[in-house]
Parts: sequence; structure tokens; C-alpha cells
Amino acid sequence: MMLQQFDTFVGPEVGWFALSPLLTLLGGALGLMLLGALTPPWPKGLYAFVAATTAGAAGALAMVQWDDITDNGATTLVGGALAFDTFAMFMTITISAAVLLVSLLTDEYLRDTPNDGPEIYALYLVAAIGGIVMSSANDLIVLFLGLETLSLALYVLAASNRRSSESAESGIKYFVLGGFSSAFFLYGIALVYGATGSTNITEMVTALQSAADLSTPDTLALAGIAMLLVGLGFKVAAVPFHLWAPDVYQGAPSPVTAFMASAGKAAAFAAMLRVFVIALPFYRDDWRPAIWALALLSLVVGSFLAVVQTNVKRMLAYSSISHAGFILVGVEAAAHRAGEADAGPGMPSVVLYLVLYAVLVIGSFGVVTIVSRSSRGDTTLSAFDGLAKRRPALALAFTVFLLAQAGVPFTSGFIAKFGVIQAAVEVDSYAIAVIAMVTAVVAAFIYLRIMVSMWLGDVDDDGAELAVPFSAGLAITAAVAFTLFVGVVPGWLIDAADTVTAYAR
Amino acid sequence: MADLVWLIPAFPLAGFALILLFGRRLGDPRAGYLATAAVFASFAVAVAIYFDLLSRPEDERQTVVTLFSWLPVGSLQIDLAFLADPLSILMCLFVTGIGGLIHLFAVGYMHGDPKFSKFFMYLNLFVFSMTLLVLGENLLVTFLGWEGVGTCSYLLISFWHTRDSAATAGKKAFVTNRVGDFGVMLAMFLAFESVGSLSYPVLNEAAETGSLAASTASGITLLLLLGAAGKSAQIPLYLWLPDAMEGPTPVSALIHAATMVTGGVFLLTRVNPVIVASYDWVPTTIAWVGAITALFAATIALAQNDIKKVLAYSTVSQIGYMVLAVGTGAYVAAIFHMVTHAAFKALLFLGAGSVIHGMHDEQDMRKMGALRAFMPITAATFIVGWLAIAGVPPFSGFWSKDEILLFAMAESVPLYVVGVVTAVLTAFYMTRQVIMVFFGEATWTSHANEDEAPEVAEGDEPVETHDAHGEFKPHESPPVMWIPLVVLAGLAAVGGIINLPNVLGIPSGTQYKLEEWLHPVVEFGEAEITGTWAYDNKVLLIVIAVAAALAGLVLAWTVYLKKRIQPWEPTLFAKGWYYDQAVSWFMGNPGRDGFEAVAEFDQKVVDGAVNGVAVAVKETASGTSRSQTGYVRQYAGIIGIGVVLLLGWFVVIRGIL
Amino acid sequence: MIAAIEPTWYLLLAAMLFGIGAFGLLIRRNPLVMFMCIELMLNAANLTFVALATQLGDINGQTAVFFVMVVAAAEVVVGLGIIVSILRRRPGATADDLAELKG
Amino acid sequence: MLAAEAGAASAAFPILTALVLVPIVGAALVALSPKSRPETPKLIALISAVATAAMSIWLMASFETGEAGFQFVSKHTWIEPWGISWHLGVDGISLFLVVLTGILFPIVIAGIDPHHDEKPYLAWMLMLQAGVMGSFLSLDLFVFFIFFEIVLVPMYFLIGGWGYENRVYAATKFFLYTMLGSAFMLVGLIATVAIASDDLGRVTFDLVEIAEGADFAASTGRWLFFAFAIAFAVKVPIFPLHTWLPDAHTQAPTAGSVVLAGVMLKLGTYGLLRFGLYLFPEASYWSRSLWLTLAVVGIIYGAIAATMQKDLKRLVAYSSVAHLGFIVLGTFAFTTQSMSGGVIQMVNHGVSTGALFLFVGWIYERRKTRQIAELNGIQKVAPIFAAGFMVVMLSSIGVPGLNGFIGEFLILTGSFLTARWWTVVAAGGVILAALYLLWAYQRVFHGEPDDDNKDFPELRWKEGLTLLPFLGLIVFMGVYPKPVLDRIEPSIDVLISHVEEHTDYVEPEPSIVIGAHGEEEDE
Repeated sequence: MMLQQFDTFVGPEVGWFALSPLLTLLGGALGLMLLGALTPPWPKGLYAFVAATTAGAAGALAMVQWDDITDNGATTLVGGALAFDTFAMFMTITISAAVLLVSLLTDEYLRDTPNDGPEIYALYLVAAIGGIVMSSANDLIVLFLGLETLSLALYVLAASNRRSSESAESGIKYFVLGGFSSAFFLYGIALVYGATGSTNITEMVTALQSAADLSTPDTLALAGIAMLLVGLGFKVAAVPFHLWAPDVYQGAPSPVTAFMASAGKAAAFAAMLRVFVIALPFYRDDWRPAIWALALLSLVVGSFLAVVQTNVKRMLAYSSISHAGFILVGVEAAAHRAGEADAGPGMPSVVLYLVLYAVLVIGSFGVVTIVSRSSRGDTTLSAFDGLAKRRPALALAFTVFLLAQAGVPFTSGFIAKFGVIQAAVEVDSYAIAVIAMVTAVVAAFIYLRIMVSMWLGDVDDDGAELAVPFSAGLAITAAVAFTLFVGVVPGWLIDAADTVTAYAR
Repeated sequence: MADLVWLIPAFPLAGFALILLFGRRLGDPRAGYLATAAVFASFAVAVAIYFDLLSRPEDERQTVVTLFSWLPVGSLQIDLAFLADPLSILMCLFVTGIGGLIHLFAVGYMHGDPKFSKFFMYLNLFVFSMTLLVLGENLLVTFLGWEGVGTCSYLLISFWHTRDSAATAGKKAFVTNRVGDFGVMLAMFLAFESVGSLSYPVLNEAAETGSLAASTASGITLLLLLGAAGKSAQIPLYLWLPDAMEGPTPVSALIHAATMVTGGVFLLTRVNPVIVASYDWVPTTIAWVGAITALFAATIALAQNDIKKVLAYSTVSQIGYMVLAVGTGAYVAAIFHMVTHAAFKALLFLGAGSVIHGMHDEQDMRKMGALRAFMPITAATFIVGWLAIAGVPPFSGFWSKDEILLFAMAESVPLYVVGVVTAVLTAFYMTRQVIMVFFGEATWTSHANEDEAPEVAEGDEPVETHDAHGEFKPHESPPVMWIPLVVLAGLAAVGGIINLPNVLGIPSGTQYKLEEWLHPVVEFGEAEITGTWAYDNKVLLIVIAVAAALAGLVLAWTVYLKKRIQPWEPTLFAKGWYYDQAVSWFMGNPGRDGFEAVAEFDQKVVDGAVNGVAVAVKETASGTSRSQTGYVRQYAGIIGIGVVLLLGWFVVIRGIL
Repeated sequence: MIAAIEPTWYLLLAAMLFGIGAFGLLIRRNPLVMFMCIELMLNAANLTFVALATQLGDINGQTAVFFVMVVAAAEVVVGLGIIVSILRRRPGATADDLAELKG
Repeated sequence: MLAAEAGAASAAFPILTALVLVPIVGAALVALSPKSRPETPKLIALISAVATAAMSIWLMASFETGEAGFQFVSKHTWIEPWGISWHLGVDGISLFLVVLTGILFPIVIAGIDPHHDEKPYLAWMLMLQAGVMGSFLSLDLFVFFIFFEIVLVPMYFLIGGWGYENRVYAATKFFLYTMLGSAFMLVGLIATVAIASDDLGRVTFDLVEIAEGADFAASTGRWLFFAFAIAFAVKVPIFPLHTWLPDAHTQAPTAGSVVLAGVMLKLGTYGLLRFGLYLFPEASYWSRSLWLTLAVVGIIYGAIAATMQKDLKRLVAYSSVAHLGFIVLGTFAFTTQSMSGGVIQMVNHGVSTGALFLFVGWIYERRKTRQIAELNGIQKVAPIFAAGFMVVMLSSIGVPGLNGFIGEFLILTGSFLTARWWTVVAAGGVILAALYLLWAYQRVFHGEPDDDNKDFPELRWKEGLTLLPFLGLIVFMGVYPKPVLDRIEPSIDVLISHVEEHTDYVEPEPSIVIGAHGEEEDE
């Protein structure tokens, strides 16, 4: 769409309604910031409520858009800057849901920290905007903007607990490494731009299609792809770009960790699909093996290192690395059919995994949040001893989440793993599928460890009375319900996920 | 009438069930009488069926009574069916008949034992199993009884289970028999594979019509021989029988002398067409196994001092005779000897029991002597049994043994020689026993040491096997015990008439009754060997046999009573040629070590590998984990390495190359 | 002889800048300097954009630069904020002093 | 005839689904039952378990004998996009395992009380029952897998929560070891479906459709088969993958051990039949020597290891390894007798070994030890207890007239036709069985009791009642197995002919079958 003439400026048509989810979140963010700054402290829980409702509204609007898309097909918006397809909407809904749940978790948690107020929620919303932009970007620069929006918000969130030096440390680490990696990402965009003559995905693809032949490899493009992979690999915390994750997950406030592991990861993987599967299918044979290697490393390192951790948040961090490995298996599967008419189950399996894992991880960290409150921020395994005796329901919920993460049937986790493995087998990548399942067994060990200490450990009496805040309880209950429900009745969600292969470009 | 054959096992089973349910209420002695009655009832049925069969023409003396289909799977169709034919009914007759007498004796013998009713429960269960064994229409039903009697023998040997020796003996009996059962099972598999059925009529028919390959037949025979060696205590598996004497004496009489131990011989006779159908060397093997066992056991019996051990080894030896008979095709003779042996050996054991009873559970013959005065009936009956087993005419043992020797001679001279030598030895050691127990001077003035007495070892309340009395004095047993002795003595004395040979002007009408009776089952009797030298010189052989018996008798007399010659009882014999020790040592040392090694292997290697993997994972993980120092610059460095690697892959490998 | 400046020279220069930035991040301890290294890398990317844009005669590459500048500015704000908060807590802290979280 | 009506009735009432759901509902109710009334959980659990038992017995009663195919089938689309359907059915192979599962649970729930926390215990028990039921009933690969896998969770908690000194180690080992096995199965399962979909033209997880419709290239089929077989081999367990079993058995609470031995190990052998032979006849036939060898090794090895155990419970556990070896032997001998024997032996082993574990549990309750060395002379002080143990032991040894023999005999007879020398060795295991059990019996029950054992309590009424059904089955199955065999055989025949279709295998018949047995004598 090269319609820049300098004499007459024709702005691209925007499609405001199609952008309504984004606009809602934006409005919510601005509202919280301005009003929160101008008005005296709001009644308890209202900030969270506003954030949650905003996210909910955004999600609802996205569902409305969904129908519109299924009726009229996918298009692009704002002069081809954003893709308007079910994939984008799927991620929008996922991220909005994540914001909703996390806000509920955060509410009580913030009470006993100095920074109770609108800022955190506003940051959630901003980060959500970034994530949604990433996952619906149809232009690499736009994608970069989204990524930075998300990242910057997350840096601040990670460091947001001013009392805790760990929080600060995690913030700075995340920031330095994040900046480092996004620099690579940007440089990658630049190089790919050089190779294809555009940053707009539509144009890139057309350019590559019209290119005489790709057999003579374009070193510039390949270098660019490598850089892009570095940037996104960092964001999804794939080994060897994962090292920030354990430290940041541990140091950051628990609700923030939940947000990073859910919305952050989802957005990053969505971006990965956009950049590689959608924008660079013609290089799939070049980057697929790299993805394969990242998947392998993530699976092995994630599950193995989780085994030796003593801090539950750290365990979950490493387990989330191995989950990233699983998702990468799905990406690898998608790579086999990238750009073909029959895209295969790869992409759907990935997005399915993303939404299911998002809920799981929020639930898990939600429990951690509640427990750490009574144990004065202690999140080592011992803090969970005898949880079943103190709060059986909470322990049961955590057990469900852990079993789901282990991939036990009748939970969403099993459906997620099943989908990914199915996708991998579909394209004959048996090796990685088997490796994934085996490492899942190793990872299961830590879930068992946590369960053991919860159910068989004995209570340390000095542990303060463990209160479950209403809002947090609500969020966790919802997560449990979802986990079990999808575990038994997954059909509708699978159907939804299957539509994402009809993406706009 | 023969259709009611199922009643024969039914009665003991009912007795078992009743005592199981009401045993404690019935108590001592009513439970005993109930059990005895059950056995005699079966005996009555057996007699009735006997006459029923007798009344039929010879070729119709066979009825199969099917109760229900037991194991129907595809081509394998096994019924729980009984085969009422001359052989099985004959077996039933003496099993239930003699069994009943022994029951009766036991009522007195076990009087006062705290587990009185349980004892008879086991006994009835045993009789039930034994009748199944002999009545079975197919190998599997027989095997059912076969294992049943084995189990009962286990239960009864270790009846006084608080004695370690008893417990061990029971276990030994069971396990050793299992080795034999291994053979029987394989024989069954082979039979099924070759003829598609386990029923005797089918199997034998196949053998007779020649549709059973000689090789298969030999296989089945040899495997059954292994089974027989286990059950009938032949070399190399006889080990358990002497130890089995740990059981109460009536048990030794019933199970380990009269009935169960003859099961192997019965089984071989049952399938005699298969033996015939197999290679020639197979029967010869059987014969030699029997012969060697007979001689071997006899030598051991020479040097035993335990009154029951002597009888135990003599049992082994006598069954050796029967196996020898089977091997030489003298099936009739085998059954004949089985019957007579059942009578006189039961008699001897019960007599021994009576002695032990009268001597306050003393079993060492060196602490006996001159008892004939104190227990005249026991002594008299015992002497009858002695003459019978020694083969002194006209007592029953003489006739049967002679028949066997005749066939042995017809088969081969060495077998005959072994047989005769054994006969001499038999006469010798039995005479020795009789003298040590009933004659000579009394050596029992010293009080029998109590701790050998099982009932006393029983503990709780000190139980006497009879009215306790002050100082020790041997005494005759009560009528309930000596009446069976008398009856058995009668049988032992005249038992020979059931199969008299055609010599010495015996009226032809009375000859070969047993052979005629068994003819439908066992075609060939002496007719097979007519024309052989042995057959023509029967009388000579008889003379030799008698001479042998008397020789042994006189020799023992001079040695042990007249003390003219120094007794020669080498330890080698006393220790049973150290065979038992050798086996026990092997089991105890290399065997046990081997087992231990396997268990170790399982722990260390197989399971070790599993745990090893877990440890390996933990170690590598913690190693890697330690290497993550938390320095942000190190992290960046690692990211840098990742960048280089990726660039290397994309630009160098994919791009330039 | 004055050799004409090839467009590729700009690319190489940018690459060198980027490398210097990355390398600097690895060797310097001072958070602020590390931060500046990141900025250097971003600007190297910008230079690449401009060079390529002119090479391709395409305006989009140059517009991209503006976006990046904005992002960089935002990063400055956030980054400095975090760094300052750290330094306020522990004056003169270097990156290597922040290693509580590890393993 | 009754069966026909039942067939009609089953259309109306989805009995199989009910068999799976009732325990789940029961578990839920137990979990939700109020704290105020401590007796309610047990009541609910009993009601649900008894209901299940009743249904399973009704199932057996109305099962159409002589019918080879699946009965009471219920099939509903479940996860449409993945071609997964809720497909349950029962045939001769699964029928008695289902019945056993049905009756075993009420017995152990009623008969054995946990030492603490009855409520969760009961909930987990019912969950376990549901899982096992589902695995035996499902005819859809996906459904089977999820039940096969879910079983681990309740068992893990039962061992970990109510087990003995070393329970966490044992539970974790059990969970991870089995899960590792199923990891391979999952991949193999999905691959099976993917590959089969090319033949079938559509993606479906339906066992029957795949087994009948698809035929895999030899090499493919073998890979897939082994992916499945690993999972089952771990579950059975087949040497050398057995070492989780002694730990799990020893550490599990009594009820856990009973269920583990009674039905859970059968998931492996059943799986081999249903998802090994049926799905991959070629591969299973091709690899039979391997399985036969492993089975025989397991028989001898397990027996020897059992002989040397110092812990009574470990001894019984190792005896399970040996017994299951027989089942595997029969399965891979591919004859009607051996395979029917294998199926019936699954039930028999469940009964006998289950009962043995009951006794070991009772001994532990009384003496707080399982060490054989610390037990002696019990028969003198507790004769009835000893007698009961004796009967169970004899059945486990395989004495004719008791159930254990039936299975072993059929297996060996059948295997002898196709795997002679393996059978010969396996038959040797029968000797060893007598050795280790009798030796243990002598050490524990014979002799004079020392002070620790001299007031060993006699069998209690409750225990006696718990034991009664086991003894009844032991005797009945030993004396009159015909009704059971008649229901098993048709399905086995079909399975064998299925194997014959896909391989060059022809089931051997005895060379000369004289006198069409059965006509002449039977009335």
C-alpha cells in the first residue's frame, strides 16, 4: 500500500469499532491514571474493579468482533498496520481475561504494600494494550511498538514493590536484559526490511513471493531472522534466552509474575507466530530447525532445573520455561505447514495452549500470592507445608492447577499438551514429541513435591491465620472451574482455536 | 449301581465338611467316629459297585460318570468325570477299606490330642482326594486328587506344627512332590498336544491303535515316571518320605505306606498302553529305577534305629518292587503287591504306632525290647506283618513278591538278582526290627524322655495320649486300636489268595483271580512271558525266593538274638548314603546363595538403575543451577552465545553453505 | 582518489556500533553505562534503517526511525526510574552487586 | 431370553456409563459431605460402591453368553473436532475384570478402615474405582488413555496419604514410572490415529474402527505397538520394569495393595490384549518371542526374588511379578486355551493376591511389623486366621480345585502348543511358587510363638466377613469355572482369528483328536 504522495495526504481508514477492544483498554488506562491522580483515594477495591471491568468489556467486545470476522472474513486495519482476524481476537480475549483475573488477584495483595493505587492496574491495562498490539500487528514496526509497550510496563511492574530489594533487582535485570534483547529484535527488523523492502507483513510476503527464487539465500534476511528469533526467544523465555525468567518471576510481586507468565508469554508467542509463521513462511526451512533446538533446550533445561529448586515461585518459573518448550513444539509443528493452504493443527494447538496455560499459571500464582501473604512473602516450599490442613479448598485448587500443569487428564492442561503433541505427530516430528512427553514426566516431579508438602507436610503453627480474600478467591475459583470444565468439554475451545489459521495478511 | 461311583468320594467329602463346620462341637471322639463312618460308607459303596461290575460281562466293566464339564476351552474339553472300572474299584476297595481301619485306630491313637477333630478332618479330606485320584476319568481329575493328597500329606506331616522338624518335613514333602508334579503337568500338556484330550480311554486307545507316536509315548511315560518318583518316593525324589514320619503314626500308615505313595504306581498302570507304545528302553528304565530304589532303600533300612524310619525305608524299598514290576510289564503283580503291601505295611505301622503309644512316644528301638509280654496282641499282629513282608509263605507278601521276581527274571537276570538280594535284606532288617522291639532283653527301664513327646511339646495343658499313670510301664493299647490290627493281620496273612499262581497243585479255580479281574484294564498277565526260561522254572524261582527270605531271617536271628555275629551297621547306611545331606547342603549353600544373588541383583542393578536415573537428573540439574550465578552480565553473555549460535546457524550454515 | 561512500559502509558502521553496544553491555558494570550501551544498539538499528531506506528509496524505513526514537525515549524514562530507585537504596551499586536471585 | 431383554434394556439405560459415573458422583458427594456427621462419608461411599457392584453383577447376569462382540455399547460424540467419542462396551475379555472391579471395592471399603482422614480416603477410593472401570470399558483410544492415566492420581494420594514409613518415595516412584510409560503410549496413540486416518479417510480415535479398518505397514505397526507396549509393560509389570511394584505394594495401605494387585495391574495385561494384539496383530505376533522370554524370566525371577524377601508384603508383591508373567505368557502364546487362561488368571490373581494382601495387612495391624523374622507360631494362637491364610496360599500356589490352578493350567496347556520350551521353564515356576510361599508360611505360622506373638489376636468377625467373598470365589472358580470360560472364549476366538487374518499365524490344533470327546460320555 504505497500511497504516500506528498501533495495530497490521504489518511488510512481506521475502522474504529474494530479497534474498540484496544480503545476500551486505553480508555480504562487513561481513566485510572488521570482520575486516580486527581481524585482522593477510591473506596477499597474500586481500582481493581474498574480495571477488571475494563478488561472484561474489552474481552466482550473482542467476542463481538469475532462474530463480525467469522461473517465478513479477516481484513487489516489502519492502513494494513493491524490484522483484524480471529487470531488477533483470540489473543485479545486471552489477554483481557488474564488482566481480569490478575486484577482480582492484585486487589487485596496491594493493600499491604505502599503502592496501593491506580498505577499498577493502569500498567496492567497498558501492558495488555501492548500485548494485543503485538499479537495483532501486521507490521513489524507496529509489532515492535507493541512489544516495547508491553515490556516497559512489565519492567515497572516487576520493580513495583519498593520495599523489596528482590523486586528492584528483578526489575533492573529484566530491564537490562529486555532492552538488550529488544535491541536485537529491532536490528532484526531493520535487516529483514532491507531484504524485503518493507516492514509491512503483507508487502513482505508479496515481495518474497514475487522474488525470482529463494534458493539463493539472502544473507541479510537470514541474519535478520536470527535477530528476530533472539528477541522473541527472550520474550517467551526460551533457553538459552531464559535466564531472566526465574529471577524476575521470583523477585517480582506474585500477581505481577502471574501477569507476566500469562499475558506476557501469550503475547510473545502470538508475536512469534505473526513474525515467523505468517510473515516469513518462505524461510520456514531455515528457522524451523532453530525453533526445534530452542524447544528441545527449553524442555530439558526447564524441567530439569525445576527439580532442584526450593522456592515455589522459582519452580513455577522453570516449569513455565518447560511449558514454553511445549508451545515451541507446537510452533515447530506449525512451521512445517507455514504458508500453506492447509495450515495444519500447529497454530491452533499453540493458541489453545496459550489460553489454557494462561489460566493455569494465573491460578497457580494466585495461590502463591495468598500463601505468601500469610508467610510474610516467604514462597519457599516449607511455606506450603500442611496447607491442606489449614485451607483444604485452597490446597485442592492448587492441586488441580499442578495436576493440570503435569498434563493429567480431565484438566485443561492435558488438552493443551494433547493438542501440541497431536500437531507435532501430524507433521511427523515424533522425536520432539517424545522428548516433550518424557520431560513432562521429569517436570511432574516438582508438582508432586509441592502436593506432598501441601497434603503430607505438617503445619508450622507460627504461620499466621491464612485468609483467602474474596476477590482472589473468586479469581481462583473461576480458574479452577475453567480448568476442569475445559478438561471435560474442550470441543468448543478447540473449534475456536482451529479458526485462527484463517489469518489476515 | 456303578453310576453311583461318585458316592465314593462324596462320603469323605461330606465327613470333611461336617467336621469342618461342627468339628469342635463333635469333639473327641465323636468326630473320629464320624470320619470313620464316612470312610466305611464309601467302602460299602465300593463293594457294591465291585459286585455290580463283577455281574457284567468283562468288556462292559467300565462306566464313565460325568458330573459336570470342568475346563471347556476350545479343543480342550475336560470333564469332572469318574471312571469306574476294575482297576479303580480295586483301588477304592483297599483305599477305603484299609483307610477305614486306620481311621478307627486313629480314634484311639489321637485320643486327647487338642486338635483331634482337625486331624480327622484332614484324614477325610485325604481319603476324598485319594478316591478322586484313583477314580479320575482323565489325567486332570487324577491330578486334582494327586495334588489333593499331596496337600493333605503336607498338612498332616506338619500336624504338630509347633515342632520345627515337623513343619520342615511337611514343606519338604510338598516341594519335593511339586518336582514330580512338574513332570505330570508336562505329561498332560504333551498328551493334550498329541491326542487333544486328557481322558484315559482316549489316550490309551490312541496308544493301542498306534496313532500315538512312540516318541510322544516315551515322553509321556518318562514324565509320568518323574511324577511317580515324587509321589511314590523313588530315586531321586524319595527324600521326603523318611522325614514324613514326623507326622502322627496313623498318617504314616495311611498316607505314607498304604495308599498315597502307591499313587505313582497306579498312575503308570493306568496308562500302561502308553508305556507299551513307547520305546523299549523306557520300561527298562522304569524297571531299573524301581530295582535300584528297592535295593538302595533296603540297605538304608538295615541301619535305622527309629522304629518308624525302618518301616519308612522298607516302604520305599517295597514300592521299588512295584515300580520294578511295572517296568517289567507285570502290572498285575504291581497292583497285587500294592494291595498286599497296603495290608501288611499298614499293619506294621499301626503296630509300631501301638508300640510307640504304649512306650509313651518312644520311637528308638534301642530303648525297647521284650515287649511281646506287655503288648501281646500288638506283638502277635506285628509278627504276622513281619512274616508277610519278609516273603515267608504262605503269607501274602510272599505271593506278590514272587510274582514280581518271576517277571524280573523273565526280563533280565540282573534285575532278578537285585530283586532277590533286596528280598534277603528285607527279611533281614524286618527280623532285626522285630527282635529289637519284641524279643531280647528289655532296655526301656529308663523313662522315655518326655520332650520327644509331641503332645507334651504342645504346651498349653499337658496332654497325655492316654490316662496318665505314675511310673512308666508298657501296656497294651485299647480295643479301638488293636481291633484294626487284628483285621489287618488277617488280611496280611491270607491276602495272597486273590492272585495265586498255577503251581504247587493250587486248584485251578482259585488261580489268577486278580489277573482275570484286571484283565479289561491290563491285557497281559503271565501269558506274556510264557515260554521264557523263567516261566518254565517257576518252582525253582519260588524255592530261591523262599530260601532268600529264610536266609535273611536266620541271619538276623543269629546276629541280633543269638548275638553270634557282631552286628554290621555302617554309618554309610545309617546316614542313607549321605544323599539327603548332599541335597540339603546343595539347597542350603549354592542354591541359597544363587537366590540371594538374584535378589541382590534386583535391588542393586535393576532398581539401582531406576534410582540412578533419578540421581543423575538431580545432579546434572543442580550443577547447571549452580552455574547460574545471578550476575546480569553473565546472563547477557549467555544470551550473546545464543545469538552467535543462531547467527552461525542462519548465516553460515543456511546462508553461505 | 576519493572512493565514493557505498551504502553498505553505513550498514557496516551500524553493525560495528551495534557490536560495540552489545559488547559494552557485557563488560561494563555500571548500570547507567550498560543502559547507554542499549541506547547505542538501538541507534545502530536506526542507522541501519535509514541506510537501507535510502538504498531502497522507501520512506517507511525512515519513518520507522521516529517510532524507535520515541520508544528509546520511553525506555530512558523507565530505565532511569528503576536505576535511580536502586541507586537510592544502595548508592554506587554496580550490576554485579545485584545477584541475590540466582540458581 | 434374559440377555436379549438386557440388550434392549441397555439401549434404554446406559449401564456402562453409569458404572463409570456412579463412583465419580459418589466421590463428589463424599468430598462435599458435611463435617458435622462423621459417619456420612462412609455411608455414601458404601452406597455408591454397592450400587456399582449391583450393576456390574447385573451386567454379568444379562451378558449374552457365546456372543463374541461388544455388548451394552454406548457411543456418543465427545470431542468432535478431534474425532473422539465416548465409546464404551464390554466383551468377554473385559466383563469379569469389570465385575471384579465392581465387587472388590465395596468389600475393601466396608472391610478396611483407614487409620485417619476417612473422608478424603473414601473419595480417592471411589475416584480410583471410576478410573479403573473406565479403562476396562472404553473402546476409544482417547477415553482409554485418560482413564488409564487418571488412575495414577488417586493411587498416588492413597499411597502417599495413607501408606507406611516410606510412602512418599514409593508413591512418587509409582507415579513417575507409570507416567513415563504412558508418555510413550500417548505419542504412539496419536500417531496411530494420524496414520490410521489415511486409511479410514477421517480422524477417529475409535478402537474398533481403527483395528478393523486400518492396516499398518509392518514397520510402522511395530513402532506404534512398542509405544503402547512400553506403557503396559510398566503397568503389568514385566521384567525388568517391575521395581516400582514392590515399593508401591509394600508402602500402600492394605486397601491400596488389594486394589493394586486386584485390578490395577490388570490394566497392563488387559491393555496388551485389547490395545496390543487387537490393534497391532502383526507386530505383537512378530515380537512374541521377546514377550514370551520376558514373561518366563519374570516368572522365575519374580519367584526367586520373592523367596529371598524378608518383608512379607514384598514377598507377595514379587509373587505378583511371577503370576503376571504367566498371564503375559498366555497372551503371547496365541492359543484359545492360553489366552482364555490369561484372562481368567487376571481375575484369579486379583482374588488370591488381593486376599493375601488382606492377611498381610491384618498381620501388620496386629503386630505393627511385616518382617517375617519377627513373626512365628501364629497358627498355634490363631488357628482360624492361619487356616484362612493357608487356603489363600494354596490357591496362589496353584493347587487344583482352587482358582489359581485353573488359570495357570490353561495358560501352560495352551502355550505348550506354540511355545513349548518357554512353557517348560514356566512350569518350573510352579515349583518355586510352592517353595517361597510354604517357606514363608512355615516361618510365620509354624513353630512355637514367642512372647511378641503369643497373644496374636484371632481372626475377627469383620475380617472373616471381608474374607468370605474371596474364599468363595477361590473355591468356586476352581471347581466350576465353566460359566466364566464360556463367556470369555468367544471373544478370545475372535481375537485369535483377527491375528490370523493379519499374519501367517495359524492356531495349532492337537494332532489327533480321537473319540469326539463330550459326545460319548456327556449326558
